Amino acid sequence: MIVLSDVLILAAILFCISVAGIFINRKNVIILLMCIELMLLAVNMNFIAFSHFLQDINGQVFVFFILTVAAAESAIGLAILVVLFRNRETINVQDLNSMKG
Amino acid sequence: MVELLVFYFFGAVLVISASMVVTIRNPVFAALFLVLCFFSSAAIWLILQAEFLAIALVLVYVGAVMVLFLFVVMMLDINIARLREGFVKFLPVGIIVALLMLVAMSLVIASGYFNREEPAIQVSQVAGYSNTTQLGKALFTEYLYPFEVAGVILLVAIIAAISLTMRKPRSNKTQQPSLQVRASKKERLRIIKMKSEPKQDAGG
Amino acid sequence: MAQISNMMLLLPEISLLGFACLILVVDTFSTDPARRITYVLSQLALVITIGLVFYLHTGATAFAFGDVFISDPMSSALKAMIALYGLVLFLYSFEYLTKQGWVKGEYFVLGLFAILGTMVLVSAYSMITVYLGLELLSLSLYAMVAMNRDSASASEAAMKYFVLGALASGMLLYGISILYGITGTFQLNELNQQILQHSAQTGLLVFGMVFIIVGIAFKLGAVPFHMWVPDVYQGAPTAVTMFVGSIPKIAAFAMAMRLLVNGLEPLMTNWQTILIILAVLSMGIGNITAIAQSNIKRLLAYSTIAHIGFLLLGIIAGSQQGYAASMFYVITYALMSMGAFGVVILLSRKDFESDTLEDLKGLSDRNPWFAFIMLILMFSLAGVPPFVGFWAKWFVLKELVASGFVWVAAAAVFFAIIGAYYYLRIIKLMYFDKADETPALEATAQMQVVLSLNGIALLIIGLSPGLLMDLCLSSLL
Amino acid sequence: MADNMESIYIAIVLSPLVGSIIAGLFGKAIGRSGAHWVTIIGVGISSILSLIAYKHIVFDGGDIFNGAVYQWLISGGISLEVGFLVDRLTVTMMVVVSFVSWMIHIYTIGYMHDDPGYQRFFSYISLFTFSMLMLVMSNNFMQLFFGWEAVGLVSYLLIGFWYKRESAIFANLKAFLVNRVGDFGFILWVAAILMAFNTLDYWEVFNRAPAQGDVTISLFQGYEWSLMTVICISLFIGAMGKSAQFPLHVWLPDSMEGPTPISALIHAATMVTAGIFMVARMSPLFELSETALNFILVIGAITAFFMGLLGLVQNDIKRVIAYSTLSQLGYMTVALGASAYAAAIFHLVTHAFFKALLFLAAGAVIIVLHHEQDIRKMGGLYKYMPITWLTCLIGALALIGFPGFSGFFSKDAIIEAVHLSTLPAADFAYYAVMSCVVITALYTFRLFFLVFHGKERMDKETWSHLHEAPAVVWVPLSMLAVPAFIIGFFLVGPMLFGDYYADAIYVAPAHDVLAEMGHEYHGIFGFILHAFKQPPVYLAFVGLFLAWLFYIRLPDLPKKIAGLLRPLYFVLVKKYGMDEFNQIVFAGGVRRIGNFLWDIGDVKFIDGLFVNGSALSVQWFSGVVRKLQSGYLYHYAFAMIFALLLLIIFFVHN
Amino acid sequence: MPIDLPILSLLIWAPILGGLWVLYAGDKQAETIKYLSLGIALITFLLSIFLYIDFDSTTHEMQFVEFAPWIRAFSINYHLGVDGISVPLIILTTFINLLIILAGWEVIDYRLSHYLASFLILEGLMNGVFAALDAILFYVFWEAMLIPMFLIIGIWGGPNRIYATIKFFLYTFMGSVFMLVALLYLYSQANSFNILDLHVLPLGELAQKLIFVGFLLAFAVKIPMWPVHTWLPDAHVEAPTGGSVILAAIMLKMGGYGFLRFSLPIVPDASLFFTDFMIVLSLIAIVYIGFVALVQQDMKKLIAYSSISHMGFATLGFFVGFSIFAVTGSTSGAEMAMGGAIMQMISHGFISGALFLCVGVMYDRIHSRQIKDYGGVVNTMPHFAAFMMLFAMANSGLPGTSGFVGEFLVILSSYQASFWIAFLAATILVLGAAYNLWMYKRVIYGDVANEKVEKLQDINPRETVIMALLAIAVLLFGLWPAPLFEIMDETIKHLVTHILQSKVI
Repeated sequence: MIVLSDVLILAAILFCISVAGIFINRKNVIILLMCIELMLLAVNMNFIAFSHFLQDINGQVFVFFILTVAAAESAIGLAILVVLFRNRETINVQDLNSMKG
Repeated sequence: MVELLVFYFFGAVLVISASMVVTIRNPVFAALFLVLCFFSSAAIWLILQAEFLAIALVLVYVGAVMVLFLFVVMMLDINIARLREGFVKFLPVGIIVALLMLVAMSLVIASGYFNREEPAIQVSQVAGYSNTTQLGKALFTEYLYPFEVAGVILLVAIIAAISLTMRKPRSNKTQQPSLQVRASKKERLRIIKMKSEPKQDAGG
Repeated sequence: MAQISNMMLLLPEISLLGFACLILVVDTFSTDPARRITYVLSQLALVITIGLVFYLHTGATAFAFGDVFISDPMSSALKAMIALYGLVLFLYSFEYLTKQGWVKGEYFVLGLFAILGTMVLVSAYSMITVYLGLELLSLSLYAMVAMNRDSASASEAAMKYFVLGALASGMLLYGISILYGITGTFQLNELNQQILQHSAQTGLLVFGMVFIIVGIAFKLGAVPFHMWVPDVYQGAPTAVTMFVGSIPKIAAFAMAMRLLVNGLEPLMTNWQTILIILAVLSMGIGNITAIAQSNIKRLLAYSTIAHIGFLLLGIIAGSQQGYAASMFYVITYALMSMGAFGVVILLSRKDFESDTLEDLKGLSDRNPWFAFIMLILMFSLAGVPPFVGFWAKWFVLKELVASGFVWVAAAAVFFAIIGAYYYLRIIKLMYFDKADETPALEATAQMQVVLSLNGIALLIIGLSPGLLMDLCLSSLL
Repeated sequence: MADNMESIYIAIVLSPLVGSIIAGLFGKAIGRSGAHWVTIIGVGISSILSLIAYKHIVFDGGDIFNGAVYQWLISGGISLEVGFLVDRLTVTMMVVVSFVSWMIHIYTIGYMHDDPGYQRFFSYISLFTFSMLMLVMSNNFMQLFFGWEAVGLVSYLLIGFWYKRESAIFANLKAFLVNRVGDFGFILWVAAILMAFNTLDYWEVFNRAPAQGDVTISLFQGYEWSLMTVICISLFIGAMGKSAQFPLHVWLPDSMEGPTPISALIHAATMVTAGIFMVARMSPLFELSETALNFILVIGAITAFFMGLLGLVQNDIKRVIAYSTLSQLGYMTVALGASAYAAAIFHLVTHAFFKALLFLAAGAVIIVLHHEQDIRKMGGLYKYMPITWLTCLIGALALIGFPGFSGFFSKDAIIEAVHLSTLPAADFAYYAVMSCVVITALYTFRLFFLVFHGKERMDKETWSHLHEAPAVVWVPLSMLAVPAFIIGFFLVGPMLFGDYYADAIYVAPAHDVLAEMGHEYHGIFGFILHAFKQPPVYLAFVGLFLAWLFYIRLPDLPKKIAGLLRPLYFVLVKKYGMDEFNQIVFAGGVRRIGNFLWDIGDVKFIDGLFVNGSALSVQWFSGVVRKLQSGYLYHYAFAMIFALLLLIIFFVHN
Repeated sequence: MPIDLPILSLLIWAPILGGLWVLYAGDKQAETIKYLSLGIALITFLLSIFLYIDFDSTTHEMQFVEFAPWIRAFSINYHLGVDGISVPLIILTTFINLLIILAGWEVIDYRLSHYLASFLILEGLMNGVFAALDAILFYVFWEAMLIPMFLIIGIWGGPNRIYATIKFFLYTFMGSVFMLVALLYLYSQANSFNILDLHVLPLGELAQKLIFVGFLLAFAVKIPMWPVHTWLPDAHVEAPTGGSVILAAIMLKMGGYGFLRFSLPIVPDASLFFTDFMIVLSLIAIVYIGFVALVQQDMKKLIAYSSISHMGFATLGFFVGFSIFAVTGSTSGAEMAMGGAIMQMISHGFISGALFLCVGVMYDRIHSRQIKDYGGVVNTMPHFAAFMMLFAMANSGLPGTSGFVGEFLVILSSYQASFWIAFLAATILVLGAAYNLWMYKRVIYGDVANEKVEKLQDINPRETVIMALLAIAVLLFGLWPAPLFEIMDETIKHLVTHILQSKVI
């Protein structure tokens, strides 16, 4: 039998990987966008686990919304990425420091 | 027991592929590993009896979102060689913080309260239970309002994506609906009045 | 479920959505490069929204859609304010976009959607609606920041905003999931009840709450979740910066109120401590860093961070009056912030943002009246009476002291002193320095009128703050 | 009559003031003659009314007046008033002050004839008369302090009258500041009075004083002082400043930078004697503290002797007289210390006349010699200025105490009184004043001989134009010469041994040396004869003889003696180094402290370290914090995550 | 004057609205706005005289009370009223402002309307401070005052004006925000911002001490006390003449007024607790600053430092009363000290204002404030020299001038507390004379120092009028301070009785 905390820890691992990905990655903005997807996946995992263990459909409803939003988010993220690339000819994260201080 | 094994298997795949997403340098491979992540997650979700969402994940994400990602990756001509420089330098700090984070989170999560097994009586055991139906019912009754809002969010995404990326055509011609709609009869058809030529003398 | 009465409660949102869609269509078919119709329709949408809010305002609390939507005095008041500020924002923005020569219909459409998102958030009574409202707002804003497609800094800012925003909302979601895991509900009222029953799991609850606070703090721009603020403020087109700096702050306040007060009230002592740390850090870092800035927008960004610290103080007070104080703060702060950016817009010219401090030099010689307006704005931001900024600070401090956090109040006023310095520096530039060059200010009549009204409003509300205070108090009592 | 008298008293005080204001504010409008007429009339009214008052009180035995003119303020239930106490002591002083002042007004017409600040000068001296009258007529300590400072102010203005002269404006600043040191003691004394008696009215204080005799005050932890001693010593410090007692005497010689009439009026006749008057007025208090009386004796004796010595080596005609004044003030102080208040006042009166006379005579000489003040450049003037010579001789004889002259009576009385005093310091004082008699005679006649006799040492030009001083100058001289000569005859009996002062002066029976002397007093000639049985007269003759020897008979001798006693001579010429000492230690020290406090305390420490330091550290910190905002997305994300981690650690795992 | 005329409101709003009018009229009609401002200032001054005439000096109760709700939710009211302490200060304010308008007559040519408006608005706000009976109303006036002053120094000031004005603003702002916290704490205890309610509010000992510290920061900076005085020399030096005059003559008095209105009556036990501390600070101000003033090379700085030193007397007078009472057990000495301190404030208003005007007169002609640039001014400006002599003497506390009265009473009464307090306080007799007269000697006396001095013109009729008015005030209050004390007496009595009673819970 699966124990709830197992799933939660799996989600936590996923969460941490994605979070680490955001600040480890210093080169490619696309990877950042993927990390965000990964993070949402981790959260979704949580919700589904809880939904299952609580026997409550509401958690899955939330996941449904998160999926929707995540799709919209990645669309906008990629759009911004495209604009960025057009303006600067790079998507290197290290180059994105024209504003600081 | 099988469930558990399957869970661990897919869990392992999930973790490994997620790590690959984060660490691999080639964004195309990263995207592919992300797809793998989604697949294995979907499998786990199935175990957790979220059938609809598992399918949706595969369809929406793998089918649409990841394609979009790949499309963008391909579209942008990125110098991959440059992207590989100086990555390892920051890795240790990142890993340490991530691990600390993981420990901090796990300590809480694994503490007593969540350390429980699946409930003995499950609604899915009721005959005629359909995850999709349940979800649909909830969505269209209790969560109608959020559902509409989610719709608006998608609309915003569309507007945003279009307005950000759509450029004035440089070489190719596109339609301009505003001009098309406004086109009046006058503009389409020009009736030129011509002086009728003098009738030639028949039989001249 | 969706009874007529439910729909009635939603009328403002529905009408706004309808108008947004209408405008989207109208804009597509409009040939006017000045987008005047789009602009006028957007303003009309907001006016009608305000009207509807007033029309529906009963002073009673009502729920709709299975209690995921709430209409209470606070939401009505905030919605009215949001729509009103939207009017002003669009006016300034229209001026700016016209000056810069890239008026776009999408700006107004997205702006309306952002306002809609704010309204959803304000009326949210379930974590789901909170999340969706937040995302509707955020996504619109991300797009708006990047809207000037030819600006490298705008797209950079948008990227930073987007990534960090997504990260924050991921954290928020994680927190929501934990809370859900414990209580099994998203509905805030039930959440509140459930927490009381699960008092044994306080550790876990706090764990979830910490994530939620991060989400709120990010939206507010509280230290250390503030790092996007300066870059976005600086990089975004001024009109968008102004947008980001005003209405979303109200939304973030509402979000904090809904989640922390309506939902997590039993954990008050826990979140108070966290918020104290965030508030003190915000006031400290915000004010101190602002001193070193040379870009007005960036300076105002740090000033925003500092003000957010103050705003949090009212919530920290943990009393109805304290929340009212925060509400007062956010409403007046948004007004001041709009005015300040209005002056930046006033100074800007075609292809020239005019956003360094140097550009303010000798403003009082160039245009005494608007220098005076800016003076009011700066003193108001610094919290000097008789301007409204003083009352905002006064109100939160008063409630803070009333709740016994005298030392936090002392720290707050200490940072206010540091903060006063950079506002004074702006006044110094305008009044005590001579301009290097004196191009005439270009501004339409309506811009001048609205900016003047904006400035004078600070003085008038400052002289008679009782009305607005009563409004805030009655919204929360 | 009493009501009338009050109006008269007010008129006495106000008429010089009115004259002063008119001359001061409307000087230009009324012109030079207008200025001197208005002030002379003002002071004249004042002196005639003073004489009337004198007659009323002393001869007609009229009521002593003690009443308020108006309420100055009331605070804490204590009413401070401006009012007059006119009794025999007061009225004597009033006559002296107004009369001498009047003479000097007249004299000034001649002396200041060509000065551009003519009106101003008259305004000042009238103002001085007003202030001095306020001082002597006061019936309370607040007003006394007012007069006290007001005369200081006018003195300051007058010493610096020729404001273009660096030495003059240095001297007036010095005079004011040294006086202020005295006033410092004075005000503490007034405060102590108020604390002890809860009133500032003379009579009430005097009435309550005996009851306070045993009260003590703790100034340092564990040391109890008699309150009366503290009061009296701080009071005497005030008197020291005004009456130029050692070590606060340094301003008086310098004050000679002022015009000569001023030297006569203020720095000889009136203001400098204010301290003496004041102590006499406060006799009921001083009688309660033997410590204070001893202190006074010592200070007076030191002043009398050492300042007299300095007179020997001065070459400036006015400075010689100034040191003589110091020395004579020392005599008066000694008399006070010996509780011979009446003798002190008596000497004060005689001194006022003869010293004013001497100054005015010196002034006459100075005018005639075209503002030459160095006695080495004079000589043989008796031929040209007989009247001046005669009046000056009278003054000189009075000063050295030549039997029969006014100074003789008063000085002899003082020496006798000190001799009889039983206080521990009396012996020291006695020998000091005794030896001073020789010195006095020596320097007086050194001056007299050098100026009027011997060879004419002035330059040819001046020599050829020598003549007698004008009438406005010699008339006042003669009018002062008369009292300087004869006043002793009239006053010695009643003032020293009679009931002249009635209740105005109180002497404790144990100290009453004059009463003791009174037992042996049998008329004026008895007094003179008695004097010949005592050393002072002979000592005066010795001094006179020595002067004749040194400056007429053997003019080279002084130089030789100076050569022989070079170190002593040097010390005297340097005036014991007091000026240098003050300049370096006080003026310099204060400036150094000031600079230190400002430079280190204010600029570097408070402003530099705290104010600007905190501003700079905020700015520095701002720079540091700015660096955190690196512009890199991953740093921002890292900050968020790290903060989250910390929050979790602190709030969940606490 | 009908009693129901809202005279205090008029005193506050007439100048403010007048100032706005002037601002609206603008620079173009220079002559008109000058006369307009003068008229407004004159009317205000006359109004304040009516205040004196109608004042009932037999009671300590607030008079001319005006009351209107302002912010109902927190019972903040537009509550005005005056007692014996505020009336003289209001009259001082209106009087000095009248002179300042005159003083700027020909001197200011840059943004004249702003200049005049700033001073008029400032005047109204200052009157507000002295008349407010609601703590928040007070605070609003108190802080709002900073704005015009900030601009006055910053726009019309000297070369280092920006440093000075920002320092001034931040320094005072720093002080007052802590006062705000203290007021808010008081509200949380009393549920009222009415100052008179706060006076009778019982408070715990620790609370009192903390509140005292909060108030102290505000008032000590304003008055200013050592060691938070360093803004003052800078601000005074850099401000235009009018600004220096206002700062010295009135702004500093607000610190003193604050002590009287807030610190002492609201937290008497804490005041008692801090008495020694306050006395020591006051004495340091008197002696230390006296020394510092002595070595100043800049005339304005010298006068500024002398102001600090003189204000030391005010604070000494406020607090020494506790010690006097402890020693003597009678309130008489404390009343006298308090009266002396207030008198010192009023008189210093005239004297320091006059001295700054004197420096201004010279500065207008030679454009230097350095002592070394002058010398022998009396030769070319005899009338001016005479006035300056009077004011310098008054500043060194010469009897017969108003400068004497306060110092005299404070020294007199503090002797009852301790000999050494009086001893140190009395050093001002020497130090004060030293720095004033030394400056006078170097600037006024002597032979003509340079050709600039040679070319000086004596004061014109306008300047003469200003100087003469001040001279009259200085002499009047020096020779006959009784009317002033008559007004204050009941109030002081009541205040002293009040503060000597413990209100610890």
